[in-house]
Amino acid sequence: MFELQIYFVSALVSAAIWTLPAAAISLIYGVLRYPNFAITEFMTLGAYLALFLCGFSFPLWFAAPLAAVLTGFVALAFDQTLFRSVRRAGALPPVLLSLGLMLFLQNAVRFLWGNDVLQYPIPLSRPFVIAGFVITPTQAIMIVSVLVILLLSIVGLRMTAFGRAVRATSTNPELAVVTGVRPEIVYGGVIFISGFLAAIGGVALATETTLTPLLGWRVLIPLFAVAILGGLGSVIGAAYAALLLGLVSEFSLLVLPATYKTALAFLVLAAVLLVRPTGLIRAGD
Amino acid sequence: MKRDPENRSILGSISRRALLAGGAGALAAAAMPGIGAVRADEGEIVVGALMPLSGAGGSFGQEMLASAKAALAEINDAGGPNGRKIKLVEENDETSPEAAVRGARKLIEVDKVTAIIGTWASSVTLAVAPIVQANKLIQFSTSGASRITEIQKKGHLFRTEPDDLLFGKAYAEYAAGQGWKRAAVLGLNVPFTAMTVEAFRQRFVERGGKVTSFTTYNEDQTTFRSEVTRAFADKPDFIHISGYEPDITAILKAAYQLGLSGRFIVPGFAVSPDLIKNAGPAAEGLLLVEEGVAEDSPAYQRLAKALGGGSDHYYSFGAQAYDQLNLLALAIEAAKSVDGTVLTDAVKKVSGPEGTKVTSFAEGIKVLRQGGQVNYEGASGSIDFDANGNIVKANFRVAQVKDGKVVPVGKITDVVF
Amino acid sequence: MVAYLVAILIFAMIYGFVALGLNIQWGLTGLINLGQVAFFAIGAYAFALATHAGMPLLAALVLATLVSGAFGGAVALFTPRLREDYLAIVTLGFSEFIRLIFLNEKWLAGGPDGIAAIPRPPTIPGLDTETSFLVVSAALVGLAFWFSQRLARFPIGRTLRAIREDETVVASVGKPTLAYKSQAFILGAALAGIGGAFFASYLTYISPDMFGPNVSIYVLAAVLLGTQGSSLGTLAGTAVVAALLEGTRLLKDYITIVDGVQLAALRLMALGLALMVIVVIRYRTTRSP
Amino acid sequence: MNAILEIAGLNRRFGGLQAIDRCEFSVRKGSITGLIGPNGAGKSTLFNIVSGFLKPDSGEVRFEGRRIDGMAPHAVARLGLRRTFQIPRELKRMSVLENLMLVPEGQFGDRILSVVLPDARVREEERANAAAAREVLQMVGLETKADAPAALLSGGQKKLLELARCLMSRPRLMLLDEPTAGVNPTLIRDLMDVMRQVHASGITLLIIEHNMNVVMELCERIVVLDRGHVIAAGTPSEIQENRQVLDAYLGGADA
Amino acid sequence: MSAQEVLGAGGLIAGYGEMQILHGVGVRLSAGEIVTVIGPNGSGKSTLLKTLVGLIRPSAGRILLSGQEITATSTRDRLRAGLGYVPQVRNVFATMTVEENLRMGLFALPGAVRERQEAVREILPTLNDYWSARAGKLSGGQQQIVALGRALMASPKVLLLDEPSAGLSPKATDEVFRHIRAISDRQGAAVLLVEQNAHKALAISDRCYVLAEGRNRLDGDAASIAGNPEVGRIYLGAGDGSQKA
Repeated sequence: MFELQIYFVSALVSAAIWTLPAAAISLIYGVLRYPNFAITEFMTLGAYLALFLCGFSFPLWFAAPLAAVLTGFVALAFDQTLFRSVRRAGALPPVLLSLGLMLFLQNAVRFLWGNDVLQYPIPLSRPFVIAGFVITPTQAIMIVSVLVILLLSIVGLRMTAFGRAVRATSTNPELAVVTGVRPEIVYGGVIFISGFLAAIGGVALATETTLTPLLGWRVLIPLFAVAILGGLGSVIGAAYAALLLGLVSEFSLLVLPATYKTALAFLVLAAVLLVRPTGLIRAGD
Repeated sequence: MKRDPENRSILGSISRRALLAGGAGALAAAAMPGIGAVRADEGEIVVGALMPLSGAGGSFGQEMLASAKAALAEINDAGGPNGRKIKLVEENDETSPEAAVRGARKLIEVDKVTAIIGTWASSVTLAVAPIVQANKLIQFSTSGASRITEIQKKGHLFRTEPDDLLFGKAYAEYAAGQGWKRAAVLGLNVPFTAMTVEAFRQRFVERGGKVTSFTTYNEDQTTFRSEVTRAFADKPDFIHISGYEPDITAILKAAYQLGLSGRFIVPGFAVSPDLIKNAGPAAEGLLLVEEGVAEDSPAYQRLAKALGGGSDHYYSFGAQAYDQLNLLALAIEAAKSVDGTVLTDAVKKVSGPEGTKVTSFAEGIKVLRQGGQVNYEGASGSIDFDANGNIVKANFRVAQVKDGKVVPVGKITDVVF
Repeated sequence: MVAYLVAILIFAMIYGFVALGLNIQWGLTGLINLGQVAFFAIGAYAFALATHAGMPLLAALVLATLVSGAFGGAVALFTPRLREDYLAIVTLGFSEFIRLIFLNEKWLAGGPDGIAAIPRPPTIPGLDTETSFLVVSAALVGLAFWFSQRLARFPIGRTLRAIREDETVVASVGKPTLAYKSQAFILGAALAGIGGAFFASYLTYISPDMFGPNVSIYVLAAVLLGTQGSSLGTLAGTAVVAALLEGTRLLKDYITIVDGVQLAALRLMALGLALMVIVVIRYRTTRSP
Repeated sequence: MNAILEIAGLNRRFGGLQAIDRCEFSVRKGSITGLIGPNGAGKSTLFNIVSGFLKPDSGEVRFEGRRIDGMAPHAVARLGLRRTFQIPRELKRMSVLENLMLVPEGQFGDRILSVVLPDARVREEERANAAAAREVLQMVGLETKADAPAALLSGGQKKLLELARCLMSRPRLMLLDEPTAGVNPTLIRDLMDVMRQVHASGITLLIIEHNMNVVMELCERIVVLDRGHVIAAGTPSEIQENRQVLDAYLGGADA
Repeated sequence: MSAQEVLGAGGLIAGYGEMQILHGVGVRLSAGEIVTVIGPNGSGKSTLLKTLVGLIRPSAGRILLSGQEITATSTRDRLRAGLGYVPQVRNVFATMTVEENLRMGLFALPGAVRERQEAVREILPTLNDYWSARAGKLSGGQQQIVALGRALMASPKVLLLDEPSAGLSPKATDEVFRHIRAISDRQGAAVLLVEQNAHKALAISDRCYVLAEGRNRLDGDAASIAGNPEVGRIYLGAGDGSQKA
């Protein structure tokens, strides 16, 4: 049926948008052991930086990764100046810092770009229809890009020395130290990558919608639901969970009003935390 | 960043100058409260312009402020009501009720305003009105929500914007006139939608139409694909979207990207040049129903000239703000008072329908000083208020986006409750 | 000018209730709650709905307190075993959940319309409405402060502080920790509810978009600023935050190089930065894990 | 035998590890009983089960004849069975005196209602509790530290505070988890004196201890645990003579 | 003797925060030998290993590795200098495969991973049975062997093992000890073994130290310590045991 196929593609699009930022939350949680609420603001920042770079007539496919790298550096700068000094003080101080950072970044974007609704200079295009699945070229490119970055992240975590250091620190930090892993390098790297991934997610979200200073905040709850559902610390888990939540929230439209999508995400989040805090999907990396 | 540079320079310079002027005034008032208070009685009459200079109504707020200033210049050039100049103090309500309430308090308490003009979003008007009423001031508003009538207690609140019910009926009248029978509705979850849509449905059914689906949505959704699919599912003759610019833009894009084509009718206040640019081909053919202005009236032509726009600009909210300040000034002149309760009656009197037709403050005071009664016919229309401070009947204009331009395609006149 | 100062003080009083509440939960008992705005909103809506249903103001205030307290108790009962970081996520999510309920359920709370024409307490003879409201709210904040102070100094406060230090020890000396934690959460939520009722009454209008996460962050900053755990410090912190938020609004008339939106953004940037700096100062030298 | 604590057929598994394995023994009322065994024998797990912090998979724990397995920790404590922790869990930001004044049960001021009532009753109660707390501090030799934050105590003093907190409630059975671990030798003598004094006041003691000199000197009866199972029980000299016990420690013959 | 000495430490005073555990402990290790450290609970055995590998900084004392002072160097530098360490618990990367666990053994050092993996698989052939499995899914004994393999990857001169038999069944313990012996024989690494399981450990050891209350109490040939009744007294207390000496 036509309608179901639309829902399916919507779920895929939502999943593609959520996957990378949720993976960033997951990575930070896995390695640094705190939920970072500022990830959504790195999405916003990344999206606006990409727009800024588009202003120099860079095409979006070039501006987006560049903006993501810049966002990674911004994230790293805050980590090294503020978060680093509370590294050994448990989960609460970095959580509070991330809240402060959320407020700061959201309003920095507002200060620099205003409250107006903006969008990327990409022309609208008519969709492809393949076997009843309707998808626009932009969405297709977005989904493929996210998949490529996801695969690169997973391969990077598996195949590179840094990736192994990240996984080692995530699964057993004490042992990682006695095998010669330098934790600060892992922390800094993870923060940079998380900033990068969040920014790509932000650009993806902004291509699908528009740019506003609340761009990232609006997906905070779904992102945490995805990250927790996927078992905090797991990138593949986040990808599966994003798809699952995407399908659940799209198909929930058959029974629930659309306005409850976010509330549904919260219920999923709370239920998983209360019943099985390790997450439902544990891909184990 | 991506704002139209032309737009930016005009509005930017206006607001900057305004800020400087307003700033100097407030500085003086703050530094010398005693003198400020004296002035409020005998010197300038302070009027608050509470407008959405940012947020969803940002572009309209800028237009309204510039229009109010155009009226201000005319009024003060004519010597002002009762020979006193009017000082306009602007405050940004950020299109947010909370910011608006704070802004209103500041206007009332710090600036000691006589009246507040401008509030645009209905939620803002709903929030601000009780405070204004409690202080026995009068307020002019550009909001359509019918619920505003409910909180009207002492008639201190005047709306130059047609009520949502009229808006809803206007859509129905137009659609029925075109011979369309099946309508799907997408409604943003905000104050005006429920009323407009209900009024629309009622009138549309009366005229033999049928609403096939009504789907509400939130502004913060990431995609609108599912909602659009739902609306198109029943093959309607047209789809009415009741919302604001950001979500309507997103919905139009979603429909386009789903490969769907259809007729969309949307409120005019949601369509700015930004929408047309942002939605690009998806906005092509879009029908918009907007509160009409008296395009041929001298008042509107003066305003259009003052704002410097070409013929393709359509200043519907600007016209209202312009009329609001003129009505206020005339009322003060007529009442020889700045007391809110006295002014309430005076506003009703100077707005007509009885009395000599005037289209500007200057004309008005001439009549008034000769002891006559005036009927102000402004830039936005003939403006006659009912007991609830609502305009009695409204004119609407229907326009269509063609090749990226808004082209008038029809009029709906004298829509009544 | 004086009137405007009064307005700032009233906001300080309103946030004062909320911050004192958070101080009982977090400062005293160690239960992190990033969604205090939820109880603030519940109090505001309960008050507004009750008054619209014709309840006398005082009864509506009591009802608002009870309802928000009950929600606090429910949250505490559902989350007793959640670790600090998970509790942070759940409470933040809960506050957004509550906001969505108020936004979507038109039958309950008017949806995005919000609720207008919420009554204010009668004006004290001889005072203007604003000053009168300030006096009433200040008197109640005073009462809440007195309560908080005594709570902290009484044996029950000692038990709550002990839970903050080490819940296991408290259980080992025969005290039902869940009951105490729930009570702390209920008290904190109830105080936030009182703040909400005053907020609704003061603005005379409420709508869901007033209850975003920023409010939670403001009161977190206030509690942190005022050396977490002390009621007096919490109120002082609240005053600073209110001055920063509301007072800087006046700057708009003097600062002309940035427009209103930018100034509002700068204000909140400053608050975000201040929160981060306090956190770093407060936690920088603490013990290793 | 007049047993205050009886453990029968107790089992508890953690993942693949049978931490407590058909454990069975009892503690005589009025005794000082030692619980020893090599690392990982399950001693602390057993303490956690008895004090309610862990639930057993099967088996029974009876205190004064009443089943307590599966009860919540605070409920067990209220029956008069209290424990200390191996690593002192002092309430760091509270004074030593406050650490003790937390303990008394049924304090009127420990209810929210008291906060809004006249405080005469609470004052009186606090005076009495403070006096009781100072008495206990005197007994363990911490009276001069009453007003110091607990965080500032030395390692040995924190051990004394653990004891004091336990004593404060006048329990009938105290479980002491390694009371002398990490304490310097001179203070160990003081600690042993305190434990004797506590015992003399009529409190039954069950002690996990690695310092064998302490165990042998203090305890009248010793229970040896290995891999969660009781492998021996008897007087100190019987235990010292027991080849099986030494083998347990030295990982001798395969079981 | 001193020419062959690969690890020497003396006068170590160390602990956690204010709690001092080691009150002047020393050990010496020659190339190729297996030395066991035993002692009752709380005698400081694990603390000694952590101090040697640099996880705890001693407040006094010196540590020499192949004649080079390493007392103040980082753990990472000690690994590079030829120290290998296997902690007592949680000593594998549970979510990584056995292959990856071994790869982590060369993390801080240069070296051909494949060749070293081949070499280690030859010494510990049972690794082949679960080469691609996730370490967390293995039994305790298998995990212990993976941990040994990881430490072996760097061809350490000295291997520090903290209670490799902890939590293992007697059969698994035998298996692990057999592998430790093989490591020493085939790799030539000196092994410092901290054990509770004194009998079995001594059976594969050359020498033994007995610690008690953070001090050296006895040392000597493994065989002589195994037969020394003093050891029993150290474990089970003096009591009236002095008469039996």
